[in-house]
Amino acid sequence: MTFTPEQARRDIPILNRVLPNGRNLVYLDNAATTQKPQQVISAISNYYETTNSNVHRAVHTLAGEATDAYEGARSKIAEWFGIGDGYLIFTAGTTEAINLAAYAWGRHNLVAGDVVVLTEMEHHSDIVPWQMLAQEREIEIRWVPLQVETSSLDMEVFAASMEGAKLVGCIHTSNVLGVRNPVEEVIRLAHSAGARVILDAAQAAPHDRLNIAESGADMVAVSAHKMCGPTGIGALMVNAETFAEMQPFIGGGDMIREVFLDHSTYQEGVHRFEAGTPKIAEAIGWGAAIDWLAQWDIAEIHSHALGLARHTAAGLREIEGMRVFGDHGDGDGAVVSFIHDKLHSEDMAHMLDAHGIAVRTGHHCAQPLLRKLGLTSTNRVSFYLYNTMAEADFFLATVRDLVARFT
Amino acid sequence: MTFTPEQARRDIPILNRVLPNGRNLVYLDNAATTQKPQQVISAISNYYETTNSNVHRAVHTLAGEATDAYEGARSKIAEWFGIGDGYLIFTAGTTEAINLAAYAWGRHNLVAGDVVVLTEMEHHSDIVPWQMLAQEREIEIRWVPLQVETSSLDMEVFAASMEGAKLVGCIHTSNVLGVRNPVEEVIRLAHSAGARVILDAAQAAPHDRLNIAESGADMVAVSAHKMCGPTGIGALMVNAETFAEMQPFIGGGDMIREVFLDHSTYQEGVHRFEAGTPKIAEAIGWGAAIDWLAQWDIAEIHSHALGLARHTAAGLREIEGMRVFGDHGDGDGAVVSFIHDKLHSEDMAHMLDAHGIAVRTGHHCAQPLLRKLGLTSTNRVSFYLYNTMAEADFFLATVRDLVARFT
Amino acid sequence: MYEAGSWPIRLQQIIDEFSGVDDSMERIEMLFEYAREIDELPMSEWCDDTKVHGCQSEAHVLPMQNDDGTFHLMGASDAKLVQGLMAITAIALEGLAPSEVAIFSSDYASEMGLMNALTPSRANGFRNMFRKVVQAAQEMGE
Amino acid sequence: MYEAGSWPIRLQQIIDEFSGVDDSMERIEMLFEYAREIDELPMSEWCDDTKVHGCQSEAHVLPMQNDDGTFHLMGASDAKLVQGLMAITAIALEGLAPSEVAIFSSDYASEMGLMNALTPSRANGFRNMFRKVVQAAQEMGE
Ligand SMILES: Cc1ncc(COP(=O)(O)O)c(C=O)c1O
Ligand SMILES: Cc1ncc(COP(=O)(O)O)c(C=O)c1O
Repeated sequence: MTFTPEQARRDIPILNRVLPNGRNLVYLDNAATTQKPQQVISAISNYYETTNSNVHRAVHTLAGEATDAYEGARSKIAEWFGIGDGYLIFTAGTTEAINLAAYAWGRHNLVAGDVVVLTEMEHHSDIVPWQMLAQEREIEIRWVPLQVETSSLDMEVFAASMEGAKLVGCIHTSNVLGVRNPVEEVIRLAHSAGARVILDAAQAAPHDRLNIAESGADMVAVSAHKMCGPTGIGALMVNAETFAEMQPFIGGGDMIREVFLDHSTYQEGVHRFEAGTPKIAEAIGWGAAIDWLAQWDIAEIHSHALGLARHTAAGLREIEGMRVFGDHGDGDGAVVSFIHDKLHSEDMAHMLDAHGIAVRTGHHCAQPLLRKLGLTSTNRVSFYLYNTMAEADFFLATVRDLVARFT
Repeated sequence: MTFTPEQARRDIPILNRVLPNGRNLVYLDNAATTQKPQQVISAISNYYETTNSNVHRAVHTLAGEATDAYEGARSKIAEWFGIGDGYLIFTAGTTEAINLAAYAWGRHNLVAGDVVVLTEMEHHSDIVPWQMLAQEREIEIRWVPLQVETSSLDMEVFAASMEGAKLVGCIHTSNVLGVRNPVEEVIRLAHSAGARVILDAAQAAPHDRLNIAESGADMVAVSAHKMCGPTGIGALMVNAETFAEMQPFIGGGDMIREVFLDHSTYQEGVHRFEAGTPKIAEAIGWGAAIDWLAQWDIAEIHSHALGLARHTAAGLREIEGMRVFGDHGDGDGAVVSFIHDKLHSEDMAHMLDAHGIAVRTGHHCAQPLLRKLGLTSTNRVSFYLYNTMAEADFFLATVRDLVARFT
Repeated sequence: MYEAGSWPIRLQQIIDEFSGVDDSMERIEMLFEYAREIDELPMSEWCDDTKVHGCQSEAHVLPMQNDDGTFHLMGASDAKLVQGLMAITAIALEGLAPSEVAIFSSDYASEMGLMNALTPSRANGFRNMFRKVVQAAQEMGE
Repeated sequence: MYEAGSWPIRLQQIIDEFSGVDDSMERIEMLFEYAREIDELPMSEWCDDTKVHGCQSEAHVLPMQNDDGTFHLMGASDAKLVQGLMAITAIALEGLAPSEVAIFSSDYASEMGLMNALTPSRANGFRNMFRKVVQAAQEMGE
């Protein structure tokens, strides 16, 4: 089906929302979370209205149906991202996925003196779990610098940092700058140094099917809610070699084979890492989101959203006193961070909100990156498939007007 | 409002389900997971249709509304269970809640040689996390025996085990036997020995508001899906002293105060333990479940369900060759485990399913308990507010008929 | 190769028999009937080697060869349903060359409509049982 | 005690003024106007002691006493909206006895409809600012 944003909009109830201040919602905070089509909402309702049951262990019809729906969602999502369903572990989101990597892989494969390489572009989710581990274990964290002028990683320092590295954590696409990092090069360099790679693909997954097996990435973390799926679910996808090196993290029902008083034995496969009643409705909702997105070519979705970002960045750059980040190359995210030198980001955000426009403001969970830019806060607009050129233009006109009136 | 099961049923769409085999659904697997009223399903849909946004950090209307809804749900749930909302940490469920206790409290307060006391009645969720910790740290686990004849814990051994104990993990109400343990006595004995207590209240919470602050329990774990709430959410509720002893577990956005390259500082309060985008729709759905249950007196709900369990247990006991567990005293759960000496539990479950009756079969994630009973599997029926005497009678008639025909 | 469309005659008859029945209770009873037809492995011979893992029930199989070298399956379970499925498997494979068993398709169970009548853990148990049998047949061939 | 129904006259006027306005843009502009009315704390005096934590903006307050011992608040923020709220707070508290400030209710912000106009993190910042001011007033009394 040829992609048009109007068609996508029609499926999303919240986009008709009139806010309490009488304004129509203009939702430009998609990098924080995306809106949900009726198809996803109905998949969840439907599950609860017709199929709800605990999964895996019971001998009754509902349990069988619920298990099929849940495991079917896993297969669908894994296939979408190009990895076997035996290697997709459901988590609560990207954050828990990276923590799973740090606990289940990191704590069983990294020892004192080992080196973890991270970049200054990382989201807190890909910093704090490794800091916690580093503190516990006296692991060295090396930082690949962000080059502010080009909004890019210093790949020379990256290459030089590989000496002795055991793990590289890299944000696939920056949630602040929109920059897509050269992950192919990152993986190549890391692997030739014998290091494993974890990609934070929270911002990439909504725009790119990732082809995980082909990419060679060892671990990839994603969140459903950033790609029109429900809250409360995400995944860590892991290749076979890394999977074999992981040890149980969360203990409890469903992940065990046998429990004795003095020891237990564990399941093989993904269930080893999924203890307790799973995120059943959430997985099914995520599967429905994939079905919905799969109606179109993801490349068309991406180029539409990126087009809006480019248009917006260009428009913002024409405003005096405005600093705009990122250069929105072909693979980059549809995210535009900006800051006006006379209008504080919070004032800007409140005034945009008074016009119905939802943007994000603050450090975007990337304080080291912001610090490198010499800032504590930016405004950020981020686009997705259901945003339109008219919305981008309304946003630009509003910003121009506010700057004119208040500076 | 006076409680009647008919009224509760009217709100629950799935109870009208006709199964593929043409039978009406008779859902008696409530200890595994409960069914959802329209009010809960709509609260989730509504959230996605009108309010969906990421919470806590943004300066726009939706973010404010979503945060209010999410944090409002936390307050409501905390109030329901009789604890301050500053002490309710959202998790994915009971299993993750107990793991949070083991990681955030256990790993920072227990050292080699310390003693953890558990009971033979525990669910795997309250066994495996402590075994994993014990293995890591050379911690001693002491087991309080189940007395099979009386379906009760040996409280003399319990008292004797307190010497040197640092933590007691106890299942509040057994998911296999229905037995409610003397948790007041457990807490009293543990506290006088200086040990903290964690209660696995997964089965108690659907029937009892728990009065956590009053009870004196240090940590209490519950799951939303067992009390008409959605999948993917639960909580660990913690008293102030224990809370102060906990250290961060999952690292990432939202739980930090400041992130530097070489270290980070953390938030105070519950957010310290909730990294990443939270389970927003799930919390709101759980809040709606509490509102729905709160229409009635929880004691009436419990006594209705327990009445069905007693009736069923009595009926089953009249069948020759049937072994029935638990004695269904006043505070006990509405759970009846049974096993026929000539009809294998799996055959029984399949034949009941052929009549539309959903029961659970297996080890119920409590292998040590089953082993103590000398079994590998039982059948289990479990009742909740929307079950009726007619369903219990249909179940009994079916079992009688099957036993007559196939033994 | 034995697979959908080219099953042994006796198995095809059983498939047809099951396909003709809609009532789930009736299908269960039919399985119970078949359960009697297996060459039952006495409980005294149940051991770790014969055990099928991943079943809720105790299930044991002993794949062997008849005097003429053809395949024969003994088995038993404390759950009749499981034993019924085993029995149908035994009938299907009886008298085939081990090399034929080694590449026998397991699809007959779903074709009989048993896989969705069965729960996932049961289906899992069936798959483990079938894999054990096929593996034994492969080893006979070696 | 100053609380809903018994606010200082000048504060009551401000509350009425805000309550009369529906348009959110207009309310923001009013806050911007008030921002100018504060006794502005020069940036050179911003320090850890004056800093209000939990704001996205830099916000600083310096609670002090006039010559007659009554309360006075200096403050500033790089966000005008925050400074506007501070200014209204300063007006509300100006000339009160520190002991009166120490038990002043923070409810005026919600009564003005500012708390829901504000985002949670902003509301949080407001609460932290107010708490800092009240605490200082308590210490003055000691
Ligand atoms: C007593 C008990 N504890 C713990 C659990 C685990 O709960 P969940 O699967 O929601 O994590 C259950 C339910 O399966 C239970 O019945
Ligand atoms: C790049 C990046 N990584 C990680 C995350 C964390 O994802 P979640 O909050 O869903 O765990 C986000 C989103 O906030 C993100 O943008």
